[in-house]
Amino acid sequence: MTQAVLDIENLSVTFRRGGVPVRAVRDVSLRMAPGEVVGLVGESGSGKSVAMMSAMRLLDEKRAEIAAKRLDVDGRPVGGLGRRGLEALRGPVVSYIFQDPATALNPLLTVGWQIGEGLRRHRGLSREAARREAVALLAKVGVPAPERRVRQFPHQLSGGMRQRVMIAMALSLAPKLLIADEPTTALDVTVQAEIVRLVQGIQAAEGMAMVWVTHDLALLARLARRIVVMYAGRIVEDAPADRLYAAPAHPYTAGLLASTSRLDVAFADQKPIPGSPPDPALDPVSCAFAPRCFRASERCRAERPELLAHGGRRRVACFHPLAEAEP
Amino acid sequence: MIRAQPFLRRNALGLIGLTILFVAVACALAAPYVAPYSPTSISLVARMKPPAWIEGGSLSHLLGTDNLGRDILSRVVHGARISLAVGFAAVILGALIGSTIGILAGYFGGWIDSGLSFLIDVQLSFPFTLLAIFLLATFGGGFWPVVLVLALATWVNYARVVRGKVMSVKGQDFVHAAQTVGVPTLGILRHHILPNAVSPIIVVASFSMAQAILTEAALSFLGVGVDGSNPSWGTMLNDGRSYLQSAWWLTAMPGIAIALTVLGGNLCGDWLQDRFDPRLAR
Amino acid sequence: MSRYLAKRLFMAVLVLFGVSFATFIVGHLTGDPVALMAPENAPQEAKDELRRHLGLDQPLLTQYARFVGRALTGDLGHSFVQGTSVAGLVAERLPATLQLAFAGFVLSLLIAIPLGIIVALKRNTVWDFVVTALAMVGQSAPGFWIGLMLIAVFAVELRLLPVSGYGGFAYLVLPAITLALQSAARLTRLVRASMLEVLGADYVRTARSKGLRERAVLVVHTLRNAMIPVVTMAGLEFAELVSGAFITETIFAWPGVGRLAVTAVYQRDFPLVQGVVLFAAFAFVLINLLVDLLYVAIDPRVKLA
Amino acid sequence: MTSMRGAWTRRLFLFTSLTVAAALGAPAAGHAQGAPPVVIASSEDVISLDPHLLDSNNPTGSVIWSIFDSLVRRAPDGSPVPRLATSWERVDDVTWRFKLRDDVTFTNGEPFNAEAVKVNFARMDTAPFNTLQQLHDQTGLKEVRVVDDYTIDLVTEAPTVNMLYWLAEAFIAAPKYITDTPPDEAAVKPVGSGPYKLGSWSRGDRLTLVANESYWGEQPSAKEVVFRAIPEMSSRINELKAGTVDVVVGITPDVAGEVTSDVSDVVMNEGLRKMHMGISLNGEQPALKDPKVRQALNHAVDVPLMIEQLLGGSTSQLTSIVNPPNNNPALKPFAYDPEKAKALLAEAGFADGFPLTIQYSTRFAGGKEVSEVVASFLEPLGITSTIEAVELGQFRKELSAASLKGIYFQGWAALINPSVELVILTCGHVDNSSGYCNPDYDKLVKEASQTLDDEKRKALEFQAQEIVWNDAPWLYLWRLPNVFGISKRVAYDFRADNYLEPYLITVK
Repeated sequence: MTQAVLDIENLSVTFRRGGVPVRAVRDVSLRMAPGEVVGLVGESGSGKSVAMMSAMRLLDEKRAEIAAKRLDVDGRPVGGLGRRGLEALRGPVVSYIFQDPATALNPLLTVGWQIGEGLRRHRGLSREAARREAVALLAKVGVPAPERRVRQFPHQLSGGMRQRVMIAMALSLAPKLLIADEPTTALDVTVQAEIVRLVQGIQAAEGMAMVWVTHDLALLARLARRIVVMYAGRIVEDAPADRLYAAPAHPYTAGLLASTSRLDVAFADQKPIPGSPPDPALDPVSCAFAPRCFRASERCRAERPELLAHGGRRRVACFHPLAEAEP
Repeated sequence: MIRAQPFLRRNALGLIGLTILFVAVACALAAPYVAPYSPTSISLVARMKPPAWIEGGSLSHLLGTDNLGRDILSRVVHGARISLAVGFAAVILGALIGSTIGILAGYFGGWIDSGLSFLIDVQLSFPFTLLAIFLLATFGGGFWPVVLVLALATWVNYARVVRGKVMSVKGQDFVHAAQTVGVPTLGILRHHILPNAVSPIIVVASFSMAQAILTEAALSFLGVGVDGSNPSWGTMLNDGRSYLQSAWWLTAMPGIAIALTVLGGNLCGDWLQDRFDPRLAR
Repeated sequence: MSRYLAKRLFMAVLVLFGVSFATFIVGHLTGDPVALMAPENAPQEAKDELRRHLGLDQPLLTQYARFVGRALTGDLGHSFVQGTSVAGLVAERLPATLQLAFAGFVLSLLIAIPLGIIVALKRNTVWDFVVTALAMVGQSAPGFWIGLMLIAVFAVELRLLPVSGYGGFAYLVLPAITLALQSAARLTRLVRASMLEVLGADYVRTARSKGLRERAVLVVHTLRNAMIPVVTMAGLEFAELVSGAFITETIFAWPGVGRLAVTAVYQRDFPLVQGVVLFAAFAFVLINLLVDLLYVAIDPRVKLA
Repeated sequence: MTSMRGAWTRRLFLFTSLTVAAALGAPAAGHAQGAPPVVIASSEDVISLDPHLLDSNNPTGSVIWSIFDSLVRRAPDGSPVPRLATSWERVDDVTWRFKLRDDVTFTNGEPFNAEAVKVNFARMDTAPFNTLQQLHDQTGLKEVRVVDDYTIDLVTEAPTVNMLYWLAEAFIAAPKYITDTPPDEAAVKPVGSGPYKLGSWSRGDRLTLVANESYWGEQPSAKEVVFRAIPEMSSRINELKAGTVDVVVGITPDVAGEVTSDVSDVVMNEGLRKMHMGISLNGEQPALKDPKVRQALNHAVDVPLMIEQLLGGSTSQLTSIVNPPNNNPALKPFAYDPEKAKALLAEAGFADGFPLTIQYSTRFAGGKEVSEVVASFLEPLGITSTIEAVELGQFRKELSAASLKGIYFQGWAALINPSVELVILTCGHVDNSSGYCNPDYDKLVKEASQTLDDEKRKALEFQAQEIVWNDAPWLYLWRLPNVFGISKRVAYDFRADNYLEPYLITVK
């Protein structure tokens, strides 16, 4: 088996706030092969961003406690890396596209500077060379007049433009793994589609592995081959995209699909999932989804289902899966 | 998402501040019952007695006596009345003036806003201490003049914060809705705009309270403070300043009272600011 | 850019007019300078003649118009009490005031910025708690108390520094510290708060995600952004130091504009009071203009404003 | 002025170029070689060096007194001593003749002579100088006649006993210089003939005097004298203790104990200003019209205790409204006797007391304490006091209008001149702020001021003193004590009127 680009085993992230621990990510295990594209889905607060950020150790570790049996990126145990090691990892090996380009870009620096910074740090480029490279990258992500744009500041660009800058920044060092954290939620619908196409095209061309974090299942349909669903800090289902769409195994996934705006489903038929996600400060021994689940049994309320193989390439954490296991 | 400081500690500081202010207010209200002596009863033969724990002091005057033989504890307790009254009165008056101007400027905009903003600019360019001395030296000190001057100095803070808040609220849907269904302007101001401006006003008020007490002390130092039969802490501080080296307790006791109360006000201000709106400009 | 500046300048001039008018009115509606200037037993005719001599018998608006007209040529009139030109008196005191204000300001920045940054980086540690508490207390203690205490300890007990007066470096130390401590207390808290806000900003995380060195993250992506509110506040602090060091100047017998102003107020020396207030307002407006310019230099977003 | 402006613009330039080192390294005040200068610290700045704008005894008066000469010097006991005039006589009732020194030149080389006196006296009688210079008003001077170069006659409208007194404060500047120089410049560059000339003056900070080598009299012991303005009293005392100041003026008696140290001593003397609580006869409390009530007030307050406790025993009670040595020795202070006070009040029909407002201004230190203590003494009589601080300008206005509310802390007439001291309490006098009016008294005072025979005049004055003392328009307190600090390295005999004469300071 080839070396995994991302290998997480039993990752837990706990925030401490005024003495009450909040477990944002619980016991998450995920392994990604090079070049693989994974869609990570869940409601906000489900721990998907936190899990991805901990893979890069971007969380404020004064407040976040990270525990994992294994947390490897490209074969390097991230948990044991010192400051130097982390700096070497971030950028060339794994990079991150943040959700809101309006706040994720430094307002006081030109976009050229911000794109070129990583190149200068990791490739030792001169200021001038970095600028030229930034122009090329901007051109690659479809920014018109890149020569002029590199000298501009974030506030002089439109939202879509800024997100392209973020993407150019993330791509600048040709990472092996790209984490795109809801890169389109802050954008207009028309721009969203362009950005999705852009990232998709680049991924296809460069062949890096990619995690696309979103709460929008529909969006992932044409992006990801594999979809991982998280709920209340845990992975509840992990399945190939075609099979998940065709026959969701976990009731929550089914609920998500039903509530998703799909062009082929009439508005009236879209059903929101009743209830709301549990308080992350609580640590139930039961299935966290049980209170909202129409299939929940006594067992669900007394015991927590493990994430287990459910047929060949599928994992589900449910005592009463909807879809039968396939070979 | 995640707060900058642990929840408990933030509240702890606020609670400390509230406790200090509460004790000060309680002292002020219950002064005649708390104070062992009258704050003005003079005994020329018992002058400059040090606090009880210093050699020469006695338990009958816990914090010692002043240059006219008056009991300092009693004076500090009674002083809370004047100092806090100055603080509260200045805060209320300043808040009234400032909020009104802020609301008018923010809500109506246009030339009213320009005019009032200009007034704010002029006021801000005035060296405040000089203005205060100037007014008080010309019209004479006393309780109300000092309150008036302090209010004059602080209204700008309210006006600026309230104006900003009102401008942001004004654009929101429920205000438009109220306007379209014909709610009169005064009603909109009272029921929709004012409630939203309350939290910034309270934050500014607690900082202003602290500032007012401190400024009153400074004005007393310059000889233009509140001066009457009953002492304010600032007056006591000023009266005792010639004895700084021979009888430090004359200034230390009111000084500590001022510092603590101001600390209380500032802690509350910080706390409220965190709670209401972390980004609210000071 | 030039339009922005022109607008600011226009506002500044307008504000100065407002200030001068307000001072003028307040000053003239109250009290009779002649009653204070003449000795207790001067005869009435002499007082009337003095009033005429000083132009105080003219209508208010005439007096104001004359004042503005002269002020535009740099002539702020003559001090009633000292008999010499107000501009000259203010100019004479200006070096001492600027020297003290500048020393206090630099000292305050030297304390507040590093301390605020360190405390922000070490937040929620003992250091943070101690420094924040000290700053709180520093902000709560009356300034003259601090000044008198410094004199008692360093000048009288230890005899390390002169008690008061104006002279070489040694004379500057205590008053500058007195001024700096209070302003530093306020600024430290502001720097800390601002640093914390910026450290939690998304773009700092972005910078880290690029694998930048921690020092680069701090220097390039944090400090400059955190300094924006500090610049405004520091500008106000400096203006306050220039125009508001009355108490410190009094305690330390520092021959600055602040003391000149206080004396002038007590003596009802209208032209001098007017001159000093105008000077202070001018300094304030000027410093704020400089702050605006500084903004343009550090914050590219301001150019659009 | 221009050179000064140049200096500050240069300094300003240093600042704007942001050279911190240059800004902090401003040069220390230079010292002459030899003995260090004698440093005198006062609370106030020197205001003006125009000899005719003298408005306070110290420090402005002390400096002008050092740079300029007058015809007559006022000795500490008030008696006249020759200065620029060598002798004087009365030619007739309204003419005084003065013989002048013929060996005096001003520091700019101009000679001193009768014409110089005439020029200076003429200048004093014009605005703005005539509000501060009282020679003409107080003496009725109407003509200055030059007899010859060194003889001059002063002619007054009516006979006056005050000529020599006021001449002591009529200073003579170089006549041509003072006439030709704009007042602005004359006020900063004085030219006189006194024992010192101006060295340098940095306003608000320090003024340096250096000995005038061509002075006609004896050379002073202190070759260089520095007047420093240090507004904060504790700072002045601290400087003295630190050895950086030699003479401190303006210390309140209650901290006198803090002045003594291994390098400094405290000197106290009884001043001349007669401190009292003025009793406003026409104020809001009609009870005060009754002399019995006013006497009761005087009996109710334990003045000796106040002097002992508040003033450290540094002064003594008033025994008359006229300063020694001209007081009527038969008069005795009202004894502290609360019972008698009560009885007097009852006699006047106020057995239950009345409300009273006590006012004070910032003019005299301790006004607040004194008011508070007096109030506490009046309380047992049923007199309930409200204490009010009044802003100085307002206070003075109300003094002139005799419109203060009840009783008020005030001090009058820091001088030794019975005629001036008595006239203050005549009907309608501008300084008669209690509104006291007794025609018998007025008659005696007027008669005395026109009586040239010393013995007869004294008898009339004694009579007047007795009347007013028992009518008690004041609650009599004490003579304002002067407290000075002096370093052990110099010696000086302080005057009661607060003038300092640096040329009489001896450096040990």
